[in-house]
Parts: sequence; structure tokens; C-alpha cells
Amino acid sequence: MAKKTKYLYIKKNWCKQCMFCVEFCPRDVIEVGEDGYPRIVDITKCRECTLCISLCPEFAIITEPEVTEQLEVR
Amino acid sequence: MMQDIIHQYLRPSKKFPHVWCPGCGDGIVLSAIVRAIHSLGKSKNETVLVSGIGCSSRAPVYVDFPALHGTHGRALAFATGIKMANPELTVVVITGDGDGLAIGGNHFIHACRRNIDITAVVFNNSIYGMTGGQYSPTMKVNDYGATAPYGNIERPFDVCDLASAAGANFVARATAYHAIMLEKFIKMGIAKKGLSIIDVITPCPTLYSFYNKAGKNIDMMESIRDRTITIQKAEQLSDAEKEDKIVVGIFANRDFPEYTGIYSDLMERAKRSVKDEELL
Amino acid sequence: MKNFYEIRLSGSGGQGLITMGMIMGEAAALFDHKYVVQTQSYGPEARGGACKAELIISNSRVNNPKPITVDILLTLSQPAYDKYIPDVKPGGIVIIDSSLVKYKKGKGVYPLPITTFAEKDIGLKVTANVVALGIICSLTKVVSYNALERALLNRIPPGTENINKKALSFGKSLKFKDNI
Amino acid sequence: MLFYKLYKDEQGRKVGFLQGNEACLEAALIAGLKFFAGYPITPSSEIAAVAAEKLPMYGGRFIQMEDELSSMAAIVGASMTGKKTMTATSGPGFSLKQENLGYACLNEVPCVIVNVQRGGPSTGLPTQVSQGDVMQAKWGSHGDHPIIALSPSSVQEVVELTIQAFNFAEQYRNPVVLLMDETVAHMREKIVFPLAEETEIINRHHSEVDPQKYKPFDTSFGDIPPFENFGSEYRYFITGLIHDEYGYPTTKPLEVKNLLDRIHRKINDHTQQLSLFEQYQTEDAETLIISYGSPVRSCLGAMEAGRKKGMKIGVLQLKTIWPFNPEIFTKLPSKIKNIYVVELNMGQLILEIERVIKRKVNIQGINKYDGLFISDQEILKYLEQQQGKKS
Repeated sequence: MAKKTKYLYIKKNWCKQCMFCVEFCPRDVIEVGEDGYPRIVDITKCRECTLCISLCPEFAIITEPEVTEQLEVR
Repeated sequence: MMQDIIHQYLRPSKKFPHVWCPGCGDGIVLSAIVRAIHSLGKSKNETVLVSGIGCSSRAPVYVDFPALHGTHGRALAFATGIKMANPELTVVVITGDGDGLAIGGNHFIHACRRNIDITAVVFNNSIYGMTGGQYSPTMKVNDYGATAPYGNIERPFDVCDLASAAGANFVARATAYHAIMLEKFIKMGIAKKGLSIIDVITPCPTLYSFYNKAGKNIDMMESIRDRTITIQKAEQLSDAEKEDKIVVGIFANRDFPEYTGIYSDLMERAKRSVKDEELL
Repeated sequence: MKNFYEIRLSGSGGQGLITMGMIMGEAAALFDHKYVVQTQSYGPEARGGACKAELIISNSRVNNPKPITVDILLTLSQPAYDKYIPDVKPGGIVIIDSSLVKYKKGKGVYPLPITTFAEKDIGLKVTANVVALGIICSLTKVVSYNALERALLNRIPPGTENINKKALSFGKSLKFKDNI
Repeated sequence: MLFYKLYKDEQGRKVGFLQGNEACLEAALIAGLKFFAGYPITPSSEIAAVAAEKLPMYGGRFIQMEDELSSMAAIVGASMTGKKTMTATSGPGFSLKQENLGYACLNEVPCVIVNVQRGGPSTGLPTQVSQGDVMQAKWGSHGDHPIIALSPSSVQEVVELTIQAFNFAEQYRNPVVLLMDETVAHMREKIVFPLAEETEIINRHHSEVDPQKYKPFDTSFGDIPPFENFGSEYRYFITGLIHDEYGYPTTKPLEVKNLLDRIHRKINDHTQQLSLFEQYQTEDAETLIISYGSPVRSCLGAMEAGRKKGMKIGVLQLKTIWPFNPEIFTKLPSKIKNIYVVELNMGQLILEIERVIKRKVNIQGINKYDGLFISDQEILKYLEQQQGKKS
């Protein structure tokens, strides 16, 4: 099975800027952006440990482009 | 491969973001519950979420299961009716420390005693969030709250000790920070026949933090992380050393007979006696 | 034969009065096809010294369910006798267990050592209530013997049919003279 | 352990010599009861005892909960799975049930709550008769909520109205209170249970909409939305918060008002169908006695005795207490000059009667609240005294 391209997306209109993802990502994939929301620094460093997803209280971290598309309309 | 499991379960007709404060652990616990249900392959139609009143009890409105947001403290009582009336259903109760152990304390111990096949997840943040930060039955002595301005003088319940003593088959504690462990315990709890209690230590970065100067949400999360020890580690510590610690792990995992199963056997016996009841 | 009877069965808790009331009521209502209402003491009263079961047996619809004064009074205990004797209507019938109760003689007063009969003649003290049923049946005719026996046999524990039948027919066979 | 036997009559109907409490549960089984949750309380305890013995024989389930609050919660939960459910209690327990009774009213969850009234307030007179909970049945839970309440006067009526209570609950998607009283609950009478073909049993109205489009409080089907079971393919959320058609919490004023209007309208617009009552000799009556529950028996006795003395007495028995039907009273024969309302309380339903009767007529309460049943002689004596005063 072909490995999927890594993908991480933060849905800003759901995010409440708790910054758990930034703080607890073991590989510093996410940082605080200039707009005050988390942003992805370097997706290649991500090991897909899923900690950011587990720790996101807002369900605002999305890992599949199709899901992003579905949710963006909401 | 990462999976957007929670997104498969959000109610399509419900608006987001949800009601909880930034940095509240409740969303973390809810997504752990959903992943646990998902990993057990339970059908959405046949998994019922039941909650009481309070911050945590708002959880079921967001996820696409049949769900009942009940009255304050009564989640386990509603859930008992649902499970008894249809034992085929998987019933998960979402409750808080105030909801589940103060106003619902009686239902809590009796659900444990009956050992009915329900999994209750206690979102335990030691405070009443929705009503403005009053002390709860799990607040530590000397912590502060809106109704404990001189420090709390009441000793807290240990949710796990209480549930174990009252007879629940599966009792475990995790924290919102240890979300993977939490998911594992919830999964074990749902899979277990009988009553399962999962006590989840979760931060209230708004009111608990305000009254106790516990810092921002990340400070609270780090504090939970740093104070957490395992049961094995706790056994080596003195009571004084354990004072401030959060002991996580499985406190009870046993196989007392489960209530609806016993009742089904009773029904078989009763049906056999119908012939005695024939009309004269 | 009157067409309206108010009856009180009284004694202390545990003497089987409530069971008697139910048997008599069922017999009159279901098998004699009368209008019947039966009530009884509840709670601490039912477990105490003056417990009662009451019946109204009538040929037409019964309105008041609870008798105030009675045509027939059975008393199996002293406290019950003392408490309920004033409620007997003029011309009413009083049946007294003379082995347990000190009573005042009078017209319509039938003292019989019911418990002693049950112990000696039937051989089982707890059948006193059934003996009493037999007495009420033959003395007052308020309920038919066949109906009473049928209702009785449907209620008692299996294996006790013979002794209960014996007790009922013994009560019925007694000869009475009222005590003036 | 059952204290009654059931026999079969020539037509094959079940007959027996039963208490009101026992008859209530037997009738509930006929109506389709499948789940009972209760907590011990005098004078309703026999209902739970019979439920514990009989329900499992017929595929139902019984549970004795830890308190009255949870019993009420459990029957609401069980009803959500599509089962017909019931609980039974008395005054003090009825007070505790109010919380989740209100929940059931708001969420339109069918269920039957039996309240065997005893003397109050507080622990009151546990083994004695009263009708003190009439207003509580209507107003006991906080907030405006719709309720249906029925009150039987004989054991046979207990059977009739218990079945009716389940039918109303399912038909109108609303809790129904069966207001019994200690007298009718504890007295034994001959009962004939109807055959299945003689009994109309109403079951829950289900929807035929696509599960994706189902809304638990959908108004497009009229005032009574179809109700689906938890565990079916219909997934939805219910809450004790004021909700929109999906069941989601709302504070939008229009949605709030529409919901409250609708849940009241669904009952009030059907007052005529819900209103059960009997009139006895009212055609030529100059004096009308109005009552409900067990005192109706004494009223009939007083009527018969009074008529023998030439008094033109009629009796109006209300079997449905709530919703209160004003039309019965506005259409009373014009010959009626005096109305007496007999209640075993300090005067509760009389307030409603006084409110709706506009024409000039003498309305008085005959009230007894000493724990004892009111006799026909007492009522007649009172009527005679009143007549004496006037002449």
C-alpha cells in the first residue's frame, strides 16, 4: 500500500487557541502563528503519534484532506 | 496512519465550536470516548450516551449517537432504565464530579452495587464549572472555590476507592493529559460486562484556576502530567508523599455477575412459573 | 336474610384475619355473586394488637367501602374486643374467641373457644381463623359454605387442603346458643 | 407472593377479587406494560410487588431503584427504548418524582405515574386516605408543563383508567398521572378484566421519514411528533433544556415560545377527547354533587338516600382531572341551583370549578381531611343542613 502524503490541518474557526498541540507535540511540528493560531511548521518532522489529535479539545486538527473539505462548509 | 475518527462521529446538524472554555479537558475526554467506542466496532445506533447536568454533561450533544442529556445527578438512573429495558444497547454515561458524586452520589453507589453493564466516565475537575466555581465532592482540602473562600474544609471522595468498595467490576483512573491511556481504559470499561467507572482528572483552566491561581491551561495540563504516578509507584510512597499525586491505573478488574444478565435468568425462571399462574 | 351486611373481623396481627377477609370476600363476590367490598388495617396497625379486616356484602352496589358500625363482629383478641364492641349495631352478632377474650354476656353474643378448638380438635392452632370462618358461615349465612370452601382451597398452601377443610367443616358443625 | 387468584368467567374473561393496587398492575399488563421501576412507599407498595412477580413472567422487567428520583428517571430512560413504562408512588415520593416528571413532559416521553394519595403534607398519614395531590399533579414540577391526570373511584375503574392512562400517554406523547387514593388502592372488589378484543390498545406513533431527516420534535406532522426508539436507526439527542426541533438546546425566543405553545396545545386542543366523566341523574337535578376518586361512591350513596327523601340530587363524577374541561360546567342543566364539590382535601379542584362557572349558582366545598373516608351520611347530612338554612 502506497504511503499517503502526510497532512495536518488546523481548522481555525473551531480552534480556541489552547495551544495544547503546540506545547505537547514531541517533535515541534506545530508552533504559534502570527495570527495567534497554531500553524504547521514542518510536516515532514511529524511521526504521526496522534498526540495532538488526542489532546485537541476542539476536534480542530484534521489529518485527511477530504475531511477538511467536508468540515470547512460547517 | 492517522485517522480523523472523531469527525466521523460529530453530529451533522450541530454547530461548532462547542460550548467548553479554551483549554478545558472535556473535549479531550469526549474524543477519547468516541475513539474507544469506534475501536470496539460498536454501532452508532446501538450505543447510547447518557449524561446529567454540568459542563461535562454537554458532551453527548456533539456526537452522533442516540443520547439523553438528563437532569442533574440522574444520568446513571436514566441509563439504568435504558439498559434494563434494552440490554442489547451499549450504554455510556458521561458525568462530572458534582453531577455524579454529589447530587448523583446515591445513584453512583447503587449502580456500582447492582453492577449493571454501563460504563460511566467521570469528568473530574474538582469544581462546579457551570454554576460558577463552587467546591465539589472531589475537591482537595484547602483548595479554593466560590463557596470555599477560606479553603475547602471537606475531605474529598476518592472516586476509584468508592466505586471499588461499592462493587463495580472495572474501576480505573486516567487524566485528560494521558489521553491514550484514557482511551485504553474506556475501551476496557465498555468491553467489560458489569459497571465500569473511569475517573478522569481533567483541568478547569477557567474557574478552578481562577480560585486556586493554578495558571493557564498549559500550566494546569503540565501540573496534571507532572503529578501523575502509577499505582505501582504509589504503593512505594507514604501518605504524605502521595498527598498531591494523581494515581492512575486500573483499581479493580473483576467479574462479579452483571445485573441485566442475572435478570434475564430470573425472567426465564419466571416464565416457567407462568403455568402455576393459569386461570382457575 | 338481610340484603346488606357490614362485617368486621378483628384480632391481633398474625391471626390470619386479613386472609379470612379476602377468602370471605372472594367467596361472596365471585361464587355467591354478591356485591362485596373488603378493606383491612395497614402498616403498624396491621402488625399490632387490634387489627381488622372489614367486609360489606350486599345485593346491590356498595357505596361506602368502610363500615363504621357493623352487623357482625368477630373478635379474636382482647384489645380488638375492647376497641370494636361499641361499633356493633343493635341486633348485631358478636362472635368471640372465649379462650382469649374476657367478654360481657348479652343477646347476640356468641362466645366460643375458637383457638382451643383449633388446637385440640383440629390439632393446629393456626387454623383458628378457618374455624371462625365456618362459624360465621353457619351462624350468619352471609356467605354460602360451598363458595367459602372453594375460595379457601384456592388460597391455602398446597398440602394443607385436608386440615383446612376439616377446620372449616368443624366450625360449621358447631351448635350455638347466644349468651344472654 | 401474590395475594389474589384470577379465575375465568363463562365468556373467558379474567375475573378476581382484587385490591385497586393489584388491579392497577394487572390492567397495566393488558395495556402492554414492559418496564416498571419503583421505590417502596405506602400505600402504593402492592403495585410494585405485583410488578416484580408478574412482569418477568410476560417478558417485562422490574427494578427497585434506590429512590423515587431514580425510579422516575429509569422509566423515562426505558420509555426511550420504545417500551411502555410505569412507576407507582404516594405523596412524598410523588414530590421527589416531580423533577424527572417535568423532564418527561418537556421531552414528551410517554409514561404512567401512579400516585396513591395519602394524607399530607410531608410524611403525613401514610396509611390513610386523602386527595391532597390534585394540584400537585398539575403544578408539582417547576415551569409550565402539560399533564394528563385520571382518577378512579372503584377497582373496576382502576382497570379502565389504567389502560386509558397508557393509551393517552402513547397517543399524546405525554406522561399520565393516575391519581388513585388509599381507599380505592386498598379495597378489594370483584373485577372483570376485558378480553383482548374488547380492549383498544394504542401504541406509539412511529415516523416513516428517512432516519437522516428525522427530528424528535418535528412540527411538520402536527402537534404530536412521531417518536422513535433509542437503538433504532433513528439517532437523536434529547435534553431537559428548552430545545429546537432537533432536540438541541436553544434560547431563541421564538423557538422557546413555539415549543411551549405546542406541548400545551397538543393536550389542550384535545381536552374533549381526554375528558372522561359520568353524570348520574343530573337531568332534573337542583343540587349537583361534583367529585372524583373514591368519594364519588359516597356521593352516589348520598344521592340515592337524598332522592328517597325527595331531594333532587345529581352527581357529576370527573374521571379526568387534568386537563380540566370547562365545557362540562358551562353546559350544566340550568335547574341546578346548588353545587357541592366533595374532596378529601381542603378544597383544590373547587378552585377550578369556581373559575369556570360564570352563572349565579351557589358553589360550596364539602371537605374532609382528617385521614378518614367521607361517608354518604356525612354528605347527606351536610346537604340537609344547607337546605334547612335556606328554607
